[in-house]
Formats: sequence, C-alpha cells, structure tokens
Amino acid sequence: MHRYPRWPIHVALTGVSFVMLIPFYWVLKTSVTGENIFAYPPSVLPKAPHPFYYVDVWYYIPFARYFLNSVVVSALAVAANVIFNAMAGYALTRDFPAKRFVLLLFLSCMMVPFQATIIPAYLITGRLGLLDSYWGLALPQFSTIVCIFVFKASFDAVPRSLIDAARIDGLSEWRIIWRVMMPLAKGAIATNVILGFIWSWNNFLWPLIVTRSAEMQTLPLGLARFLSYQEDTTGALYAFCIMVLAPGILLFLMAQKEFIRGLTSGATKG
Amino acid sequence: MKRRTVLQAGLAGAATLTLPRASRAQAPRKLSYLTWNISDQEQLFKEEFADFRKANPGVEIEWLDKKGTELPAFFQTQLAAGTPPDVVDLQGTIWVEYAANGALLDLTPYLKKEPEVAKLFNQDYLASWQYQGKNYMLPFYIAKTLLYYNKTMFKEAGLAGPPQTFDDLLGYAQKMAKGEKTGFLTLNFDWLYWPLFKMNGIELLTPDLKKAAFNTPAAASVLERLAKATDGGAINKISWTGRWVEPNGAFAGNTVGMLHAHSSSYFFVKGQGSWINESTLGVAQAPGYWATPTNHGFGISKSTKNPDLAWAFIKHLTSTQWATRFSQSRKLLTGNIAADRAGLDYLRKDDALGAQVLQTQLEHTDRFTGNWPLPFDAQLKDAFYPEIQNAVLGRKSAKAALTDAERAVNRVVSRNS
Amino acid sequence: MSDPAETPRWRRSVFNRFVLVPAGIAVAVALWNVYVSTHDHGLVAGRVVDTAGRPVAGATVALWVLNFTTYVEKTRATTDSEGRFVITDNDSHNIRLAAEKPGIGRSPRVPVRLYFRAEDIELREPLVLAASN
Amino acid sequence: MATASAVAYRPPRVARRRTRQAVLVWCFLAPSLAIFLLYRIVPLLWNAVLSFTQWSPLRAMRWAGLDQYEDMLHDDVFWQALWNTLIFIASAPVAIAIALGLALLVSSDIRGRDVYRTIIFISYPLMTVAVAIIWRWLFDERVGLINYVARSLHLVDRPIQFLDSFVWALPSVIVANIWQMLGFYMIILLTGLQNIPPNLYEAAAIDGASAYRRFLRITVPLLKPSLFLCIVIGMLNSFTSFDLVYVMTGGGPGRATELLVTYIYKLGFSQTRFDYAAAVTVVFFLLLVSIAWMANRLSGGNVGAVERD
Repeated sequence: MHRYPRWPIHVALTGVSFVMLIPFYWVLKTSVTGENIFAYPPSVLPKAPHPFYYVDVWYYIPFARYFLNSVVVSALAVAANVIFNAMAGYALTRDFPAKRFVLLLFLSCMMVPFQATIIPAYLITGRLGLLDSYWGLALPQFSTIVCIFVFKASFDAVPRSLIDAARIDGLSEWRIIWRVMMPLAKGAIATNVILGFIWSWNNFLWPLIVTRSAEMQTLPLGLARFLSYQEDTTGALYAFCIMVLAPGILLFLMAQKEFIRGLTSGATKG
Repeated sequence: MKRRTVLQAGLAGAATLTLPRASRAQAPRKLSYLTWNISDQEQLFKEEFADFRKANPGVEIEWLDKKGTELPAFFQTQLAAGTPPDVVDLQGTIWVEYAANGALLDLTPYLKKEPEVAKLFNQDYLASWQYQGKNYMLPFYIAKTLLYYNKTMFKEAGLAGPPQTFDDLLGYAQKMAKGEKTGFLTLNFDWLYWPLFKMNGIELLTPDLKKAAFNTPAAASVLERLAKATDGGAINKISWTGRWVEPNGAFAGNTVGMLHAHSSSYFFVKGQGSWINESTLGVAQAPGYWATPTNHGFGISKSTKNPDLAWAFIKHLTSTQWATRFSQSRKLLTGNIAADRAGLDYLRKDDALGAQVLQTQLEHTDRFTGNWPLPFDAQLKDAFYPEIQNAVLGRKSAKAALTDAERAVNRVVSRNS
Repeated sequence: MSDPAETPRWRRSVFNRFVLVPAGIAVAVALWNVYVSTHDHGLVAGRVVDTAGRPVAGATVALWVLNFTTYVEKTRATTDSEGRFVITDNDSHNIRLAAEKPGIGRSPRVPVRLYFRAEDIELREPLVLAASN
Repeated sequence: MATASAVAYRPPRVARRRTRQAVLVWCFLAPSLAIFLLYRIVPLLWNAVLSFTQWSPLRAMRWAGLDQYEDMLHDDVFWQALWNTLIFIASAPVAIAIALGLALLVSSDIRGRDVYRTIIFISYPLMTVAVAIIWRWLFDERVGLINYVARSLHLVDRPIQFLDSFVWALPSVIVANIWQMLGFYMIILLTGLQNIPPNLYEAAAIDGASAYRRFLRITVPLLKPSLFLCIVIGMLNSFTSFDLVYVMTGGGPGRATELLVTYIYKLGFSQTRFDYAAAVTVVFFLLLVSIAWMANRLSGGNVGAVERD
C-alpha cells in the first residue's frame, strides 16, 4: 500500500505529538524557573533556569526513603504479577470444567471499584498481619486481570501443534511452560512488567490507608502531602511531579520496544 | 469460612485480634498521636515528646500526620479496625460526629477534677467543643473568619472604612467592581460563608435543631441580592466555586476589594501578594461581628488503653509552655490565653499586621456561628451548600433553591434522628 | 541490540540497557554523594560592606533558614576587621542572610540557595549595609 | 531433550492425565484467585451485605432492608453522579475513535512511526495524581496555558474558569483523561490492526473495494475484540479516574464533576455513610457489568482478548 502521499500523515502525527508533549514541556519549564505560576502572560522559553526547586523537594520529604519504598513495593508487585498472571493466563488456555465461570469471575472482578473496598481490604490485610508493611502495600496488586488476559492471548498465539509435539515427546508441563511457552511470551512479560509497575507505582489511596509509620510512605503520598502544603504556589510542586514521573517514563522508554511488541504479539488476537 | 469471619470482623468493627503492629500501638505505655497536616512542626513536636517522656519515663509516642482531606479516611479505617490513635487532632466540627457516636472520650470529668486546666483557655473557644454539655476536646489552635480589605481599592472607590452592615458590604463591593476588579470574595468551605446569612438574621435550623428554618422570604431576598451582585461582578464568582488556593490567590492578585476568610489566609496571601503591608491591607470584623470558627482540637479515642496518659499528653501539648512555642513558631493562636498573649507580643515585633490579624481572632468570640454541634454536620453541608451555589450562580431561582435545600436538609435531619 | 550469534549469553545479559542505565545512574549518584560528603561542613562565608564599599567590622550577620513555608532565624555571626564573617553551623539548603550594625544600618535579607544541605559557600556579592532599610 | 526421549515411550493414561491437568490448572489459578477473593470478591460481598443494613465504624450494624436503595431514588446527587459517570464512560468511544485514527496512521509504514507511537503512548505511564496537578494548572483561569493560548488567539475575550464552571468542569476533566488514555487505546488497537492478515486487504483491493469499504468490511469487524477491550478499559476508567477528579475539582463545582466513585468515597469517609455507599457501590457494579455485557454482545458475542475458546 504505497499509493498515498506521506506528508499529510506526518503533519497530522506531528500535530498530535505536539499536543501530547506540550504539557511535559510546560511542567518541565516551570519546574526549573517557577515562572508563570502568578505572572501573566507566561514566557514560552525558560528564563534563568535553576535546579533549586528540585533541591527543595528532595529535602521537603525524606525523598530517598519514599523512593526506596515505592521501588520495593513496585518490584514486589511486578514480580508477583509476572508469575501469577503467567500461571493464570496459561491455565486459561486449557479447557477445564468451570472455565467459563472463572473467566466471568475475573471479568466481574475488574468491575469492583477499589474505593469501595478500602475498609474490608484493610481489615483483611490486618488479619494477614501485613499492615504497614511492604507486603501489605503490594499484595492487592499481586495479580491484575488485564495482564492475565495479555498472557492468555500470547499463549493462545503459540501454535497448538508445537505444544502437542512437546507433549508427545513427554515433556512435563513445567518444561513445556519454561522451554516452549515462556520464550514465546517475552512480549507479554514486558507488557506485564510495565503495566504492573505503572499501576503499583502510581497507587495512591491504598498506601494512604495501609501505611501508618512515616518510614513506610510512598512517593504518591509524599506528593499529596506536598500538594496540601504548597498547593500550586511553587515551582517545587512541578519539580516534584517530574521527579515522581521520571522513573515510570524511564522504565517505559527502556522497555518500550518489548512492550509494544508485547501488545502487538497478539494481546488481542481474536 | 475465612470470608465469613472476615465479614463479621469487618461489620463488628472489631478486628483487633490479629493486628500485630496496630495492637502494639495499643500496648501499655505507648501513645499514638494523629495530627492533621502539620508535619512542618516536626522539630517542635520532637522536643515536646522528649519533654513528655522526661515526666513519664518509658512512654513511647507514635506520631502520625495525614493530609486534612485524607485524615477522615484514615481515622475511620482505624476505627473500623478498632485501632484508632489514642490522641487525635480534629478540625472544624468533625469531632461532633465522632463524639456523638462514642469514638471520643468525654473530657468533662478530667476538667472537673483539674479545674485549673480549663482556666488556661479562652472560654468561648473551649465552649465550642461542647456537645450535649460535655467537653470532648482541648484547643490545639484556633481561628475564625474576619474581613480583610484592600485599602488601595477602598481609597480609589472613595470608601473610608470597612462595611458595618450587609448593605454596606454589597454597596462597597459594587463601587469597587469594574473590569478585572471585583469587590468581595469569601471562602466557602465548611460553613465559612454562613456569617453572610447570620448577619441578616437567618437561622439554618430551628432552635431544637430538628428542622430547617432558612426557607424564608428574608433568606430568599439575601440569596437574590448575592446572586445579583455575583452576576454583576461585585462578588467574585470564585467565592462560590473556589476552594482555598483560588480565593486567596485571587485576593493576593490585588484585584479584589474584600476577602472574607479566617486568619490563616493572611499568611498565604502575604506570601503571594508583594503589595501587602499595613497601609494597603485593612483588617476588620465582618458586619455584626459574626464569625465562623474553624479550630483544631485534641481529642482522646474512647478505645485508648491509657486514657490518663493520653490526658496527661494533651495537657502537655496545650500547656502554656508548649502552646507558647507553637504559637510563636507557627504564627497562630492556640486558645491558651497566656500563650497567645506571648505569641502576639512576639509577632508584633516581626509582623505587626499579622499580629493585628490574630488580634481579631480574640475579639467578639461570643459571636460564633456556623458551628452547630451536629453529629451529621457533614451531611448537612452537602445537602445545603450545592443548592445555595445553584442560587448565587443564577442556575436556580432563590426560592426554588431554598425549597430544594429545605427538602434535602430536612431529609438529612430526619434520617439522623 | 547486538546479534545473539556473535556475542556470548553472559555478555548480553550484562551489557544491555536494563543493566547499564541503572548502573550509570548508580555511579552518578555515588559520585555526587562523594562530592557532597566532602563539601557539607555548613560553612557560609562572606563580607559586609557599607554603601561606599568599605568593609564593616563588628556587624552582626543573621542566618535565616527555611522551615517548610517560613524562614526562622538560626544563628548569628560577627564580622572581623576586614568585614568578613563565617557561619559554621548552617544545616539548611535554603537560607537568607541579613547583616546589621547599629549606627550604620541594615542590609536587605539576601536569599541564598544551596545545591545540598550545609553546602560550603562563599558569597560572591557582599552584604551592603544601608541606613535607609 | 535426552530425558524427554527417555520417558517418551510410557503410554499416556488419559484419565490420569486429565485429573493431573485439572489439578495443575487449579494450582495455576489458585494464587490469582486468592488475591481476587481477598481484595475483590470478599469486599464486594461485604458491600452487598452492608447495603441492606445500617452500619458505620462507630455504630453497631442494624438490618435496614431496602432503605438504602430507597434513599438512592430520592438522592439527586446520586442521579447527578450517575449521569456524570455515564457521560464519562460515553466519552471513551470518542477517545477510542481518535485512537483508532492514530493507530491507522502509525500502522502505515512511514519513517519514524515508532517515535510517534512512543510519544503518543508516553502519557499513559504517568501517575494520575501528577497528571491531575498538571492539567489543573493548564486549565487555570489566570495563568493557565490554555486560557493564555485562547486569549492570544482572540478565541475568547475573558478567560474561562474551566474547572470552576458548571459547563466546562466535566469536559475539562474528560479532556485530561483522554489525553492520558489515548496512547493506551492506540496501542491496543494497533495490536488488533497488526493481527489482521494483510492478504485480506490485498484480496479486497483486487476486487476493487474502496479504502473506505475495506475499512468498514475488514478492519472494523476484525477489530471488534480490540475495540471491546478498549471499551472495557474505558469503563474501568470511570473509577481509575478517581485521582483525576479528586485532585482537579474534588467533584465540584457543585456536583458538576461528581462521579459515582468520588461520591462513594465521600459518602463513606466524609459523611460516614458506609451503608449507603455500599448500596451505591452495588448499583455501580451492576451497571458496569451490564454495560460490559452489552459491549460484549455488540462486539459479536466473543470477548476477544478477554475470552477465546
């Protein structure tokens, strides 16, 4: 299909990219200048940029500590995600009684708004003795339905014949999974890593409820606290936004090839 | 099975059994202390804790601080789990609900036993924490609404001093409104706008607090005038839509004639408006001296294992010594008479205007309004304000809005009695 | 990335962006911390002069440090015969300095931003005492 | 493979294999099921039970029959929130349509399309709280970028109070939401597009079907699963957007941006009406399930990515 001119596409996409990126630029600019929070009209290019807002943020909350907490929690969540979702996804490629029921169960689980589950979730976590701990923070995120279906789809994409052949060879289920399935599910793994990370990293309400001690706070809580003090009155707030967003963006940029391939590897093969 | 027990635990709100960390928090000689978004005082708190431990050896203090908007969520979850903090700092009238439902300890016996404690505080403020004749809180820090006015704009409009009546207020606002400039702005969260109605003799509920009493021709005409003034730009729209930053920010922008807000607004506005000094910013009581308090107080959870220790702790926190330090470092009033005198003296040297602002907080404290001791205050607010908002922003006629508000309010009242 | 055929497995498992990027960041952080640990004695040095630019001896220099939203006075120092002063115990990253000498006048509060807490600095501009403010 | 061939000659026992299979399947499902049981199903049942009672962390539980649901009928705020939520959900198809257009563009083999893909997607990984802060400020009345642009282009003479106006607040929040979700939808649709065998197009092209017809006859039908997934995610957005609303408008002005989730949260934690909140939750849940069911029907009964057997 080479019959159409390219430049309109480029124009359109450049325009869209511009719209997508302008907020980033604006926040970045403000985070190094503090301009245009009260001054009008705003200057489009930063004047006299300086890093001091970042310094302020760094000392405003125990940033390193909160950062570490966020990293640990996200790491736990991601690891558990990949394993559990892969297992569940694999199971769902098999035919077994009550499969339909399980699928519908998963589907409807997606429809439960978290905000309404806070209290029971808290009590349960308490029962498990995990309050105010990394495990307690991460546990609700240990398995995510969307990712289960991503795995299922990419496993489905594996030709049956391959599996049957392996089975005829007498490979055990485990070997089939590790030797045959996993290598073919790289993309799904990348997808799961990224999504799992994003969802856990950005989680705000649950840490708020389940953490008690100051040492267990995560970055989003730091951001909320910061907001409650500084409101929009300082470039530091936007510096904070950048510092909070950077890790997610970095991870995405690093893994995006696998990620996009992951989704394109047939996340929605129907 | 598990599901069952968990459900029961949840519904009974008594899952204390296996909450290791939390239950440790309840162990003897340990106090957990929840504050409302004031982590900037960490330094001071640390000293206070240390000092308290000297007097009470072996006591461990767990300090929690949550942002205001999320504190209720945190506190209520803790209540549900049966592990509320022993000492909690509550703002506004939230405490009434907790008190009415038996979450807070009645401090009256202690105050009776140690009459000298009550004497430390401004009686009007202290009384604003009474529910059904019982006192549930000691003052942490106090504030009430007042009227800031932009002297420069007043001069331009040929106005001498602050308005003395509601008519003045609207008239002055009208005089100052032109183009970008607006005449009047009020904060509207909680009941901070209520003095506008009270100064017109409007009551929210009947004296027995059992029925709505505000659906009157008088109220309707007040609403209509407010709506008209808002539409004409005399009253800044942000009055009815903004939350905290927007109104204060707008006033700091030097284009608003009057700001009806409480004392803490001053420090926010001053931080933003370089124009602010004694010759440009005026400070006065609202017409009729009516004001809505918005205080922070210390309460004690009923479920605490060491009520006496907790009481000793809040006595310590509100003692003249520490209240003074707090008042000076945070530039506010604590309700502790001696401490506030010292704090004001200290502030006068550094920021006379600020001292002037705080001074207003101690005058006419017999004219509090918008602080009804109602266990369902939050529901009332949510039933009432949106309708008022509809009226003043001209989305409904005043009469219709009041009628709807009346219906909503009466439903709330009847649901809760 | 490079072709699996020619590069051995361990190589690929080490030299890929998922290892190198974090490693790079770690190194940068380490270096920065080394620098910080050698420059955080909390020394704030500077000069105080009068409007004519003559050094002022015996002027009091007050150090104000930021506490969340407000500045609080931390310590004071006095200038020597060359009008130099050294504050040795600054532990903040966002400070203001004001000099004063009865009879000569005051300087405005000069905001000073540091890259990290207790950074050692030498003020470029001297604090200027003026009778007016 | 040595071990494999060694055991290869053992005759497989069908029955034993089947039970082994079942055991395996359930073992594999167990962890995820456990998580969902603890953090989704139990809480849901908790809400279901609660919705027929009167309870708060402070008051002992009392049976209340259908009172809570009856309250809902008279609760204007509930209806407002429901309406807003439906609008919010209804905005998803718009976003999806845009995303589809973008997906078609970036799936054409042009130079630097991966860059475009990345740029368009990059807003999704952002923390919603931060996104809310950013957009709240872009929409700011006095110094917001959007008003600045609009004013310098003389589109408006007075700045618009986006987040403080009853007319603009909800659209503004929706715009922010679309901005964040666009990339995600696009990627999903992109995957769908790439799974369409190109030979279909070629065949159609040979039959002389216009690009437009090819799109209608081939692309859209084969995209249904992806579209369905997008719709589901769009629905879930109506509560993942809690942070967005919470930070940008807090549900105001009035109730202009009150969604069911924000309302549920407020009911519970600021009004201490967990019982009523539970009833609203149940209704909300049923609403979402029924919408999902309809979407599934529309996308041809097969829930695509979500179910395939």
